[in-house]
Amino acid sequence: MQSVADSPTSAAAEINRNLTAEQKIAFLRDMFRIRRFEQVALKCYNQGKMGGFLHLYIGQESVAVGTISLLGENDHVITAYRDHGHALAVGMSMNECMAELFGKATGCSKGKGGSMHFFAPDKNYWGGHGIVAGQTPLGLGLAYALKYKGLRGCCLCYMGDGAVNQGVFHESLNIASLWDIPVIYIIENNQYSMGTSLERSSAFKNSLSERAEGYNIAWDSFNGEDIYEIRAKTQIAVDRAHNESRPSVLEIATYRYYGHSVADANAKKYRSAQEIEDYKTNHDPLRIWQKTLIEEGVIDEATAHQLDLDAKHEADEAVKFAEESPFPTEADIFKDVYYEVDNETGSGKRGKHFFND
Amino acid sequence: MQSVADSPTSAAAEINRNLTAEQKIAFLRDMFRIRRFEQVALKCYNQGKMGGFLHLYIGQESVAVGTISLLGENDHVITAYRDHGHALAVGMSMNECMAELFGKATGCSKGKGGSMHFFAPDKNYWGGHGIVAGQTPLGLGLAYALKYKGLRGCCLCYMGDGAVNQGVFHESLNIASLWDIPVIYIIENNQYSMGTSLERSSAFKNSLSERAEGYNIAWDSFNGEDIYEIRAKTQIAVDRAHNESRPSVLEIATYRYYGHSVADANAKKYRSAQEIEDYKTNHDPLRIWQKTLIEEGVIDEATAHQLDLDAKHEADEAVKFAEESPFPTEADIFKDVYYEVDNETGSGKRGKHFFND
Amino acid sequence: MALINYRKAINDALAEEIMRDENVFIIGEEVAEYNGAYKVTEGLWKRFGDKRLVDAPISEAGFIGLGVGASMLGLRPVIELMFWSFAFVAYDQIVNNAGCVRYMSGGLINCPIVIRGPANGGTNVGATHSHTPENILANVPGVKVVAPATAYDAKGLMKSAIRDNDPVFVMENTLLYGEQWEVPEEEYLIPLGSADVKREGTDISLIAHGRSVLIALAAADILAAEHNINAEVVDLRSIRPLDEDAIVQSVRKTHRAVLVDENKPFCGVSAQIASMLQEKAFDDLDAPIGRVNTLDAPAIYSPPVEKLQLPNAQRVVSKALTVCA
Amino acid sequence: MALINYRKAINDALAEEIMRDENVFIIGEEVAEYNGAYKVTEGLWKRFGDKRLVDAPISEAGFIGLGVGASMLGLRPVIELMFWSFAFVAYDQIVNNAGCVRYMSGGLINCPIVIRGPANGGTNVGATHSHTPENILANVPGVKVVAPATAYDAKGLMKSAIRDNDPVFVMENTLLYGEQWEVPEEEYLIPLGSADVKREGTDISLIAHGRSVLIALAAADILAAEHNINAEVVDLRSIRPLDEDAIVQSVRKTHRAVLVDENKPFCGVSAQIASMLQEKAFDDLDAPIGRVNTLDAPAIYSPPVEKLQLPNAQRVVSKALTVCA
Ligand SMILES: Cc1ncc(C[n+]2csc(CCOP(=O)(O)OP(=O)(O)O)c2C)c(N)n1
Ligand SMILES: Cc1ncc(C[n+]2csc(CCOP(=O)(O)OP(=O)(O)O)c2C)c(N)n1
Ligand SMILES: [Mg+2]
Ligand SMILES: [Mg+2]
Repeated sequence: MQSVADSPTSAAAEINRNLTAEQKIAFLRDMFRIRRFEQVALKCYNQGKMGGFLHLYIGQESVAVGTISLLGENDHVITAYRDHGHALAVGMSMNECMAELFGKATGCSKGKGGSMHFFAPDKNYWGGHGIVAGQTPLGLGLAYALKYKGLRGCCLCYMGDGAVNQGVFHESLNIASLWDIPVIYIIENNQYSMGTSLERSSAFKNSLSERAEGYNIAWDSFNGEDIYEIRAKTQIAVDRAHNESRPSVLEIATYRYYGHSVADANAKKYRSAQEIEDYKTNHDPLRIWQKTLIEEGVIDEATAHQLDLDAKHEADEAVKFAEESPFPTEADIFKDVYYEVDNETGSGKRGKHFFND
Repeated sequence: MQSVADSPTSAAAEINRNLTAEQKIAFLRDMFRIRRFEQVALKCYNQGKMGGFLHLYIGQESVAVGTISLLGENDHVITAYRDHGHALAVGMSMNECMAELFGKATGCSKGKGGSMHFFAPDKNYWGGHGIVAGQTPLGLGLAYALKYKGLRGCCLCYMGDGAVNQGVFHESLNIASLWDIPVIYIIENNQYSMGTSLERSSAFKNSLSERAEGYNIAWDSFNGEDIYEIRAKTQIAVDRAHNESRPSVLEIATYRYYGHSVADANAKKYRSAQEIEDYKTNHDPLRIWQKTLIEEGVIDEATAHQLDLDAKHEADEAVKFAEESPFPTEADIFKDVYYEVDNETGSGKRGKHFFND
Repeated sequence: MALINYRKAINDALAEEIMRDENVFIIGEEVAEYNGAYKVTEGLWKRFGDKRLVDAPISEAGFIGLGVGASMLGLRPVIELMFWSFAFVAYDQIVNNAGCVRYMSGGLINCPIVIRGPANGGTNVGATHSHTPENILANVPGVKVVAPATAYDAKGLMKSAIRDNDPVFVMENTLLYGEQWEVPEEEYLIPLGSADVKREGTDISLIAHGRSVLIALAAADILAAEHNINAEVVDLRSIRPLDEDAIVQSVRKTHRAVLVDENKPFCGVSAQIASMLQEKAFDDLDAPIGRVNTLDAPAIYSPPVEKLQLPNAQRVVSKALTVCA
Repeated sequence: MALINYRKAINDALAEEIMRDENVFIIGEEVAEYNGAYKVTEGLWKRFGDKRLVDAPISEAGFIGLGVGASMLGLRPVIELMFWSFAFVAYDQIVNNAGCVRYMSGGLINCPIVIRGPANGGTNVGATHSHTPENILANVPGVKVVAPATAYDAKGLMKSAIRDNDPVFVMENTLLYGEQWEVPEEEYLIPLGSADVKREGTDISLIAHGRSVLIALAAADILAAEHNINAEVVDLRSIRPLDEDAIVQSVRKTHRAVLVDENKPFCGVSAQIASMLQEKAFDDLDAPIGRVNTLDAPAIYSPPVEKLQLPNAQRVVSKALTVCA
């Protein structure tokens, strides 16, 4: 893979030219926060402090941070189970996220969702979905609702390269185009779906995003290691959504450093150590962005390092918060099933809702 | 729509050049048989002699007859619920088909399937499927089995223009291309799915079949009113399947004269009387083929008329057969559910299979 | 009260809720310009236009998922399935997204979606088009399922369903669309979770939902006329939430029960009711609870034979006689 | 006899049937090169190659439909679902194509497909990944469903499933994959439709399937040790066909029953069994039948709380004590 980090065009794109130093530094901070959060979570996972899956986003940070940095009040986000990066990028706190991983009542989903199911509707963040591509029509629906309400907005709907082969994604593409829905599908192409390489799971000519062509949807395919590039290219899709209410499909090349999930015992079998090393050394989005900012004189080595330390500290504090938080109770099992029951409305009080006895 | 009936290229295609007069006449006979069978069935339906749906194929006869005429011993056919044409084209008798419509035990599916579910595995005909696009992975599987067994064959899998928007079709396309499966998807584009025009149900650039491009599958889109054209174009796909074990998507423009089903009260609301009339007058596949054969001197008006009369007579006889046949009994309800039960194997005799009491 | 049919009762409910709440809209195949495959939405597109009545491509998973997503942002989509049988191509969206999103988000997200359409056999459309998935859907905590048996109930339940803040699935019946009942002019709601005693009786409880209620009523007539048995008919109306009290109360009175239910028997709704009753009314039962279901095979096409396959009054009568013997 | 684990028992069954019949092959996500997400197919790709072990894209509806089509032409596909929960994106293919094609064709077409994979909660993977669809699948006449509780049963049932000429769905359990049992070296089959008394007893019947059998056994130990109650444990093994005789026979002996079942309660397998028992063993029952199910909410993530949500020995014991009171 060739580095595009110093592509002059995208740095010069209007959306990037107007960035303040503060904003640029915030992107670096956000990426450090994702990485440190996950590294700490991984440690805790290995100590047996959480259950289920833990799908790490490390290596892909620029995608969530770069794309989400473009969003405004009426723009929404939804993603799959590899959702920590997006959650932190939309502004969720490490505390609520870490506590969720620990299965605590203080978690963003009260310990009911776990790693795959982070949510923050108040931040326009709709999860966190475990069924591959299951979120793709939901993203369509969010964008549909924006249009229905007459709001100028869009929905970024993230998915993996393996997810393109679920039928519901295609149904969503057709509807998006047919009805002019402002949804932007972002395929985070990290080249593997579990242990299966892109080539072994998908048939295509030049790129996955090209499938959009058959639906008359605009598409693009580009490298995701550089935030400037991501912002420049994604902004075109956001404008298209805002101005023309038309969908887009963006395929962003990226890479995950860890296995599919922490439980992926084969993480190093289906791809070579060199391949992973090459990404870490030559294409790491944090390194690349830090280098850019240093070259631009926006930041110095020490300040960057301090951002990293702060992120690490925040993650450690989040662990403390999570550890000190209580678990949900057995009675909590039956909360959050039905709105009407939780809110003790007439509807919620009539008839039997739970069949335990 | 422009008529392609006298396109000289397809008549001259090798696959057509070698046709005997007998074969050409057989195509006409087969088309008459489909049309007469359905006209008679429609009459019986309106007399209340059958239940459920009746989706008429009239207007589309050339597609089934033309494409199926190309098939050999190891080539297979599967289609949707608009299945009478394909059934007769593969060589099923009118008797078993009419009896099935009447719900009789002598029907091809013993009265269990009805209009949407004609089957004749002995003729490589695998139905007749009521769920839109539900047959598309089955066709893939039939072709997969051919390849698995090392047989040189293919599966023609028919579907409607509305069916392209079911996700499973796309999953099937990806797998077909990825694994080099000799399946040929034939989209019979009659321009409507029930009361919805092509433009209101599907987003596309130039044609539906173009969606195949995203999967790196060869595709073609052509007019279906002329058997020569159908045979010439479809043969390319059959060769591709036989020689390269590669899939194809063919979109064949056609038209249905009746409503979506006989129950379609709106048949004349969502399209103009002129539109229907134009097809009947200028694009009717039977007329066009008959004219071609007369012009070629293969047949004369009188012989053609006799073929039509014969078809009508055969259909009338089939009604007699159906009327005289017995209904399944109540006990028959429980037959054909499980192979092992029907065949009274050890497996079929152990444990309770039916929970009526 | 005016006599109106089941179809019109639903149509009225939809129209009233569309007018009442700007967030209510209808999506489905052929619901708008075509007026609905079964004409349930007749006239609504003309009255309310493209925004409120939306014709969808044949992509049930896509448009149901769209509905779930839109409901998360506060809209109140009413999705028509041309047949509930087609839910199976959208099952993941229904169970996992509509059914679980509130829970997985710790209650942060609501999903006020309605999915409605016919779920019944008896029209000779074959195995794939004759499913009655109310049992398997009601298995899912997080969703609600209702099955109105009359025009009156259909209207009242539909309006409650649309106003409910949880996903509600309404099981209609093509064989009932043309049937008439008295329906008041003034607005009314029927709450979810309340059964209805459709006929008072003392000797046996016939417990049913959907069209089976009418079969139970017909059987009750025969039992009264020919066997001097005074049957009570309890219409569940709502499967989940379920009015267990009403069921148990009836059986406490009659001491006998036959459950009538178009589901295939294995784990049908009547299995759940029987299981519940034997536990909660064990000492009240003078005889085993009988069940009458669809005969246990895929739906046969053959018109006269499909009639035999479905529950019918004669089978209910026989079963009741056994239970009362 | 060698002690081998549940995973290996299935692996052996698959290997033996692949060798025995050239039409047997395995398709699923990560089943070949990756050795299976849960390593059930470990080593098989290396041994048998690309033709017999096929890695599929994430297209369950597509590759299950493919399997159904291939089976119609005489192949015997064994489809791995990484989780049975993912069946919901392929539900139409499973129910309508695998389940109905024989019937709709009047018996002209067979569908000897096996679909297998884990169907259980307890691993904190959340609501969408913890479904136990054996009840809703067994609702469908035309399909068969088995749920082995031990390595021995898993191997014998898997081999029967593959040789069966009807669609068979095998419900495995990720929590059992690593557990060991004695398994004979010589070939054996366990027929579908035969339950197994896993522990003889006289005072109460604990009836279960899958991992719940082990919970029932643990409960039986506690009942014996602490309450002087001698419980019989009946393992259904096969849900459809169902060995009703074995169940009824046990209850005729013990006069009491508790059903243990990881399904959500509404229309769970235990509802069907309770319903059947109250009808067939009405006079034999000295007390209402009790049920122990997963607590009725979507699967919670929180690890210690999910433990409480699933059936466990303590809940079985309490229920048994109530039933024996
Ligand atoms: C319908 C469904 N099938 C299978 C799975 C199991 N699964 C979870 S993630 C995954 C791989 C997805 O890969 P990709 O879409 O590339 O995303 P990535 O993990 O690389 O971010 C699979 C097979 C699932 N969750 N849902
Ligand atoms: C999954 C599913 N959804 C909806 C239907 C109802 N339905 C049957 S045919 C049809 C229209 C199909 O149109 P098209 O694919 O163009 O085929 P045509 O009828 O024109 O041959 C619809 C909506 C169905 N059978 N299955
Ligand atoms: Mg990937
Ligand atoms: Mg069409």
